[in-house]
Amino acid sequence: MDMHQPGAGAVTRGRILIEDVVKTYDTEGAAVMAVDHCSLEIEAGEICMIVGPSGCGKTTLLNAIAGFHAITSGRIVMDGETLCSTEKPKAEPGPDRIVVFQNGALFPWKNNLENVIFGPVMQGKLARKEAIDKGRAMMADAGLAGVEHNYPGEVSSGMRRRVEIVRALMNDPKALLLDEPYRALDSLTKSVMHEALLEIYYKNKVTIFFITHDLEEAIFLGHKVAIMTTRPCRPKKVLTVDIAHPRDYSVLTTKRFRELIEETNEAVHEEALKAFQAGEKEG
Amino acid sequence: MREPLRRLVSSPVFWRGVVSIVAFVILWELGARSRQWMALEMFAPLRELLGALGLKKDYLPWVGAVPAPLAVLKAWIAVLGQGGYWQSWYMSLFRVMSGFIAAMLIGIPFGLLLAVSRTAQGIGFPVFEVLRPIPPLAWVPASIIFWPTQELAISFVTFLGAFYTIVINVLGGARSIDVHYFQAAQSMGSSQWDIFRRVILPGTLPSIVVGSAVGMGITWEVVVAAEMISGGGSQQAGAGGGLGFFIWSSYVGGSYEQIVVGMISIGIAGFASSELLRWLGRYVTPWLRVR
Amino acid sequence: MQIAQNVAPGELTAVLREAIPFVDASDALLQRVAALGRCRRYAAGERIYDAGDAADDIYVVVSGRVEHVFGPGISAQESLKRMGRGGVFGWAGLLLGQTRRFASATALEPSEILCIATEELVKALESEPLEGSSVMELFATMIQRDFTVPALLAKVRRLSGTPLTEEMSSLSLTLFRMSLWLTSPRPYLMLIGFALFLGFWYLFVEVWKLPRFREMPGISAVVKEWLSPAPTYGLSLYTAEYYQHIAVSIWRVAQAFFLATLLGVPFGLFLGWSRRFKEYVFPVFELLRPIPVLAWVPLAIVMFIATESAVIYLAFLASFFATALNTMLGVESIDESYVRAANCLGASRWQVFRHVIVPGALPFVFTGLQISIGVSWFSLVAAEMVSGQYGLGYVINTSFMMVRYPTIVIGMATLGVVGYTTSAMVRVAGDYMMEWRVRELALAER
Amino acid sequence: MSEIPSARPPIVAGEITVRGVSKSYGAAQFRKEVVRECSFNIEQGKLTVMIGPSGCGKSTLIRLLAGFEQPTEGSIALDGAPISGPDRDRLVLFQETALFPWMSTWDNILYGPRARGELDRGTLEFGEFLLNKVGLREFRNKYPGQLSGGMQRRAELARAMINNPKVMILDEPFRGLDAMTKELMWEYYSRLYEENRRTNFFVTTDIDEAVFLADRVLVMSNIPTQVRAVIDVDLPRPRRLSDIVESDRANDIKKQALSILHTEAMRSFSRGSKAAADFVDAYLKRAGRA
Repeated sequence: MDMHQPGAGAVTRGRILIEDVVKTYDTEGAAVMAVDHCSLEIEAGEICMIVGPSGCGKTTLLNAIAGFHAITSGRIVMDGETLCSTEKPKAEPGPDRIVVFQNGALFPWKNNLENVIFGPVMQGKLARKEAIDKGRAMMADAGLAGVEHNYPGEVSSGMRRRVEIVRALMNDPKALLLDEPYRALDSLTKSVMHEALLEIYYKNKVTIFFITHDLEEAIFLGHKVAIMTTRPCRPKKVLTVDIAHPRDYSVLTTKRFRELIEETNEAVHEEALKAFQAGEKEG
Repeated sequence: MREPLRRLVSSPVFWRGVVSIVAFVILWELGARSRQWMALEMFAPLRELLGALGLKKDYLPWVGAVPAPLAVLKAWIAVLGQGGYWQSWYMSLFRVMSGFIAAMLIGIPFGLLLAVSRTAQGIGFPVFEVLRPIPPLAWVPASIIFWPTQELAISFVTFLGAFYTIVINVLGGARSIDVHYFQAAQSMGSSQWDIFRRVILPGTLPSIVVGSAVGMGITWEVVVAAEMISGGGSQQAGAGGGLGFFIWSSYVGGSYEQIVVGMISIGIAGFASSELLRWLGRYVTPWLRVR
Repeated sequence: MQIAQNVAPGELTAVLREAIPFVDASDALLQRVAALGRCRRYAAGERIYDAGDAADDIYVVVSGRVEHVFGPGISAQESLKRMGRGGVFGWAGLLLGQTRRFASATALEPSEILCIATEELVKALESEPLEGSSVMELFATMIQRDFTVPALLAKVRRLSGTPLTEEMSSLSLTLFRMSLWLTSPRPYLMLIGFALFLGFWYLFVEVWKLPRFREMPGISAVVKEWLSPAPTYGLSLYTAEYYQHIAVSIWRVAQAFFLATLLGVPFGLFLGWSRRFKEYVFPVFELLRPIPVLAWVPLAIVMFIATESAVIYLAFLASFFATALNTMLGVESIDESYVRAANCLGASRWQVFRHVIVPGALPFVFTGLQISIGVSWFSLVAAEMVSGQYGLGYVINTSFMMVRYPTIVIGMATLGVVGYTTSAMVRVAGDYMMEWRVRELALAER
Repeated sequence: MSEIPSARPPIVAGEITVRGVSKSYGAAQFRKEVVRECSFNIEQGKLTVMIGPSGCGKSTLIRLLAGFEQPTEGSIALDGAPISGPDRDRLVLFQETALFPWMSTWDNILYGPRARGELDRGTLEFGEFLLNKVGLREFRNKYPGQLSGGMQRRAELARAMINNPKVMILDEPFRGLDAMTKELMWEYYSRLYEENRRTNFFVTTDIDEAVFLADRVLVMSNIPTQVRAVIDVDLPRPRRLSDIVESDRANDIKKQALSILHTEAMRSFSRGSKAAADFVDAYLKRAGRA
C-alpha cells in the first residue's frame, strides 16, 4: 500500500459513516422517497465518488451530511461524532465539512482573495492580515497567483473552481463535499481540473465526497466509487479502484482503467437509461 | 375546494398573518381613540412631552387624527345603502377601463411596431423617452384644456399612465426573444407574417401580461388623483362621482371616516382588477403555468 | 565559465524541444536554432548575468540548475524562480523596447547552458513568419505565466512580416462607437422623430389652428415665454421664482427619498432575511399596498395638519413601498448556495447578513431605488397640485387656474428634465457601489 | 416502431462546398476578421464534425452555412447552387434549445410544414412516425418546459427531420447536458444517422464527441477561423461507446486532433482569451512532464 491510499500516512480524521439513512419528501400528501436505506462507509482521507444520473437523490445525501437538510431516519457519523440521526435530524453546517457547489458559490461581490480569506476571518481564527498572507500563499500554491484582486466574474470558470477549493481548504476541513463541480466545463478543461484537484489533494489530504455522473471522472479520481440507483437513491454497487495513487492522465489509457470502466459501465448505463426514459427533469 | 381551505386554516403562516392584521387593527383603534384615553390624568407627562416636541397636546401625533376602524366600519355600512357610493364605484371603474383599454389597444401595436421596425423605433422611441419622465398627472391641466369634456380628460390621463408601462414592456419583451427562434422559423420556411404571428406575438405575451398588470395599478393611482384634481379643484358638474371625488368631497365635507372608506374601496377595486388581469394572463400563457 | 564541446547537436534539439517556446516548432526550425547556439559550462554559484547588463543572449538550461532573481521594479508576482533542464531565461531582449537584463541569473550547481544570440534568433524566426510568430507568442505566454511578469511588460517584439494584433485604446474605441453611431441611421431617424413631434405641434396649434388644438399653448409661445427675460406670465429661465419652485420640489423629493431609503432598505432586508418577521409583518404591508398612494392625499392633510409634511409624507409613502418591496425581492433572489457556502465557512447569522445578504441584494435595491425616485416624483406632483404652495406641481395647477397656458408646458418640461436627472444620479451611484457587477457586465458585453 | 408509413419522403443527401470564404465585421481600422479563406466540403451522406477552441468563430461559420449572414468573400454552395438565404434544405439545431416554448411538442414538430402550408395527411403521418422514433409519444401535448434536456434535443431533431432537409447542421447540440445523458444522446444520434445517412455537419468543442461521431473531423484554428487539418475517422459503423473506449485507433485520432488544438489554444492565450487560459494551463503542465 502506498502513502496515497486512505488509512496510510497521517490522515486520521474525516471518516464518515452513513448508516441506513432514509429521506422522504412530503409533496402534496404523497410521500416521495429520495434516499432509501442508504449505508456507506468513507475512510479517512479517502476520495469517494458517488455516481448516478441527475436527480437521483445524490445531492440529497450530500445536503444531509453538510447539514442543509434534515434526514427522515438513520444516522450519519463523522469521526465518532453523530452529525445527524433520527433523533436529531439536521446537522449543523460547519467549517469541518465544506461544500463546493455545482454552479460555484464564490461571492461575486468579493474579489478572489477576499473570498479565500472569508472562512478564517469570519470564524475569527486568523487576523485579517495573517489570513491574507496565508490566502496568498495557498493561492500561489494552486497556481492562482495574479488573480487575487480580480472578481470571480473576471476569471475563467476553471480558475473559479480552483479558487473555491482553495477557499474551502483555508479552513483546514476534515472533509470536502463536492457537488458535480465540473459539470458545466468542457471536456478538456475538465481534465485539467481533475489533475489540479489531485495535486491539491496530495498536498492537503482530506476526505473527499464527490458527486458526479461521469463514470470516467469517478474512476480516474476515486479510491472508491459508489454507483447509485435512480430515485430512490441507494448504493447499487460499490467499487474499490485498485489503481495506485498518485495518478495522472496516463492512467486513462491503461488496461486496468478500461477494465474498470467495462465492469461498471453496465450498471451505470442501466440507471441512466431508467432516468432517461422516465424523463426526469435535470437539476 | 374544501381541501385547500383546510390546509390554509391549518397552516401556521396563515394564522401569523391573521394575528398581525388583528394586531394592526387594534393598534389603529387605540391610536385613533387617543383623544379619549390621553385625557386621563396618568398621561399628563406624555401630553407635556408632545407639547415640548411642538405637536398637538391632546392626542397622539398622526395616528390620533385618523378615524378609528370601528367608526370607519360604521360609516361604511351607512354608505353601502347609498346609491351615490355605488355610482362612484361605477364612474371610477368606467374611467379606469376606458383609459386602460385604450392604452392596450394603442400601446401593444405601438410597442410591437417599435420592436419590429428599426425605422419606427429610430423615429418614435427617442420622443417617447423624452415624454416618459413627465408624470402623467402633470398632464391633467393640459388634458382638460384639450379635451371637450372632463370625462374624456380624465380618461386620457389614465390612458397615459398605463400606456408608457405597456409600451416599455412590449418592446422589452419582443426584444428579449431569443434570436434563435427567428432563425429556426426562418430556415423552416416561414413568411414574415408567420413569424410575427407565431413567434413574436406569443413570445411577447408574457411581457404584455406583466405590463398590463403593472399598468392597471398605475391607472388606479392616476384616476384617483385626476378625480381629486379636476373634480375637487373646480367642482364642475361633469367630474361628479368617482371614488377619488368621493374621498375629496368627504374631506371637504369634514366626514373623515368616509375618507378611509373611500381609500379602502379603491384598494379593493385596484387589487381585484389586477388579480383579474393576472388570472387572464395565466389563461393566455399556458406554457408558463406548467413549470 | 568555459566553452563546452562535448554536446551533440541532436542533444541540443532535444533540449530545445523541452523548452516551452519551442514545443511546437518543426524539427527544421529547431535545428537552425540549435545551430545558432553555443554551449557553455558554469560552476556552482557562478553568476551568469546581472540585472542591467546588456540583453544580448537567450539561455536554455541543458543540465544543472539555475536561479533567476528579478531586479527591483519588475513587479513580477514571484521574484525568484529556479529551473532545470529546458528552462529558458535571459529573454528580456525579446520584449518590446528592452535592451537590458531584468534579472540576475546564477548557476546553483555545475550547469551546462545553451546560449543563443537574441538578434540571430529573431532573424531565424523571421525567416519562418508563421512558425516564428507562434514561437514568439509562446515566449510571451511563458514570460507572463511562468515568470509571472505582468502582461504589460510581457509584450514580445513583433516579427517583421507578421500582422500586429491591434489593441484598441479606450479613446479610439469611443471614437469608433461615435463614428458607428453617426454612420448608422439612428441619429437621423431621431432627428426626424423630434422634428415630426415639434413640427406637428407647431402646425396643429399655431398654423392650421385645428379645433381643440387651438386652445393649447403653441410651441413658439412656450419657447418665447421660457427664454424671455420679462415673461408675460411671470415664469422663465430668467426669473428667480422659477428656480425657487424647482428647488422646493427637489428638496421635498430628496427628503422623502432619503427617508424612504433609510427605512425601506433595512425593512426590506429584514423582510427577506427573516421568514418569521415576514410572516408577521408582510400581511399588513400587503394590506396597505393596494391603496393608491394618491388616495392618501386628504387623510395625509388631516394627519399632518401642516401641508408641507403631508406632501413629503405622500412622496415618501410611494418611495417606501417600492424600495422595501424590491429589497425584499432582492434578498429572496440570492442563490441559496451563497448562504450555504457562508454557513459552511463558519459565518455566524449576523455575518451572513452583513457579507452575503446585503451585497447580494444590492442590484435589486438599486433597481428599487430607481423606481422609487420615479414614483416619488409621480406622487409629489399630485400632492403639490392638490395642496401646497410652491413646487412644480403647484406651478402647473395654478397656471391652469390663472389661464397662463404656456407656463403649464414649461412646468411639465422642467419636471421631465429634473425627474430624468435624479434617476440618472441614482443609477450612477449604483454603478459606483457595485464595481463587481459593472466589471462583470462589461465582460459579458465583449 | 415498424409502422413505417408509405408517405415517408425519400432522403436526399446534399453536399455543401465552401470555397475561399472570409467573413469580417466592423469597418476600417476596427475591422475584425472572424473567418479567413475557409475552404472545405461537407460531403454527401457523411457526418462531418468541426472542432475548434471555444470562441473561435465556428458559430459565425454556421450562420454563413445556414444563410443567416452572407460571407464577405468567397462562395458557399449546396449541390452547386449558391446559398442566398435560410432555407429548409439546411436546418440548424442550436446550442441552446430553440423549441418554441409556447407550443406543445407536437405543434413544435409540425411547425415547418404548417408555416409553409404543406400540412397534409402524409406529413401528419410522418410526424407521428418521427414522434414515435424519438420516443416522445406520451409527451406530445407537453410544453418544452416540461421536457428534460435530453428529450428537448430529441424533439428538436424530430422538428428538423420532418422538413426532410438535405443537410442538417448541429451547433454543439449536446452542450450543457450531463455526462450520462450526453453519452446516451451520442449513441442515439449516431444510430439515427446510421439509419438514414443524411448529410450531417456537427460542431463541437469536445474531442471524444468528435471522434465518436465523425466520418471526418475538421480541426479549426483560432480566430480568424481557418481549417487546420482534416482527419478521416475510419472506425467501423455502427459504433458503440464501449468499442470506442477500447479502440487504439480512436485514441490515435484523439491525440492527433489534440496536438493541433492545443497549439491553437496557446495562440489565443497569448492574445488574452479568457477561455483559453485553462487550456493552456493543461498544456503547459503536460508539456512540462513529457
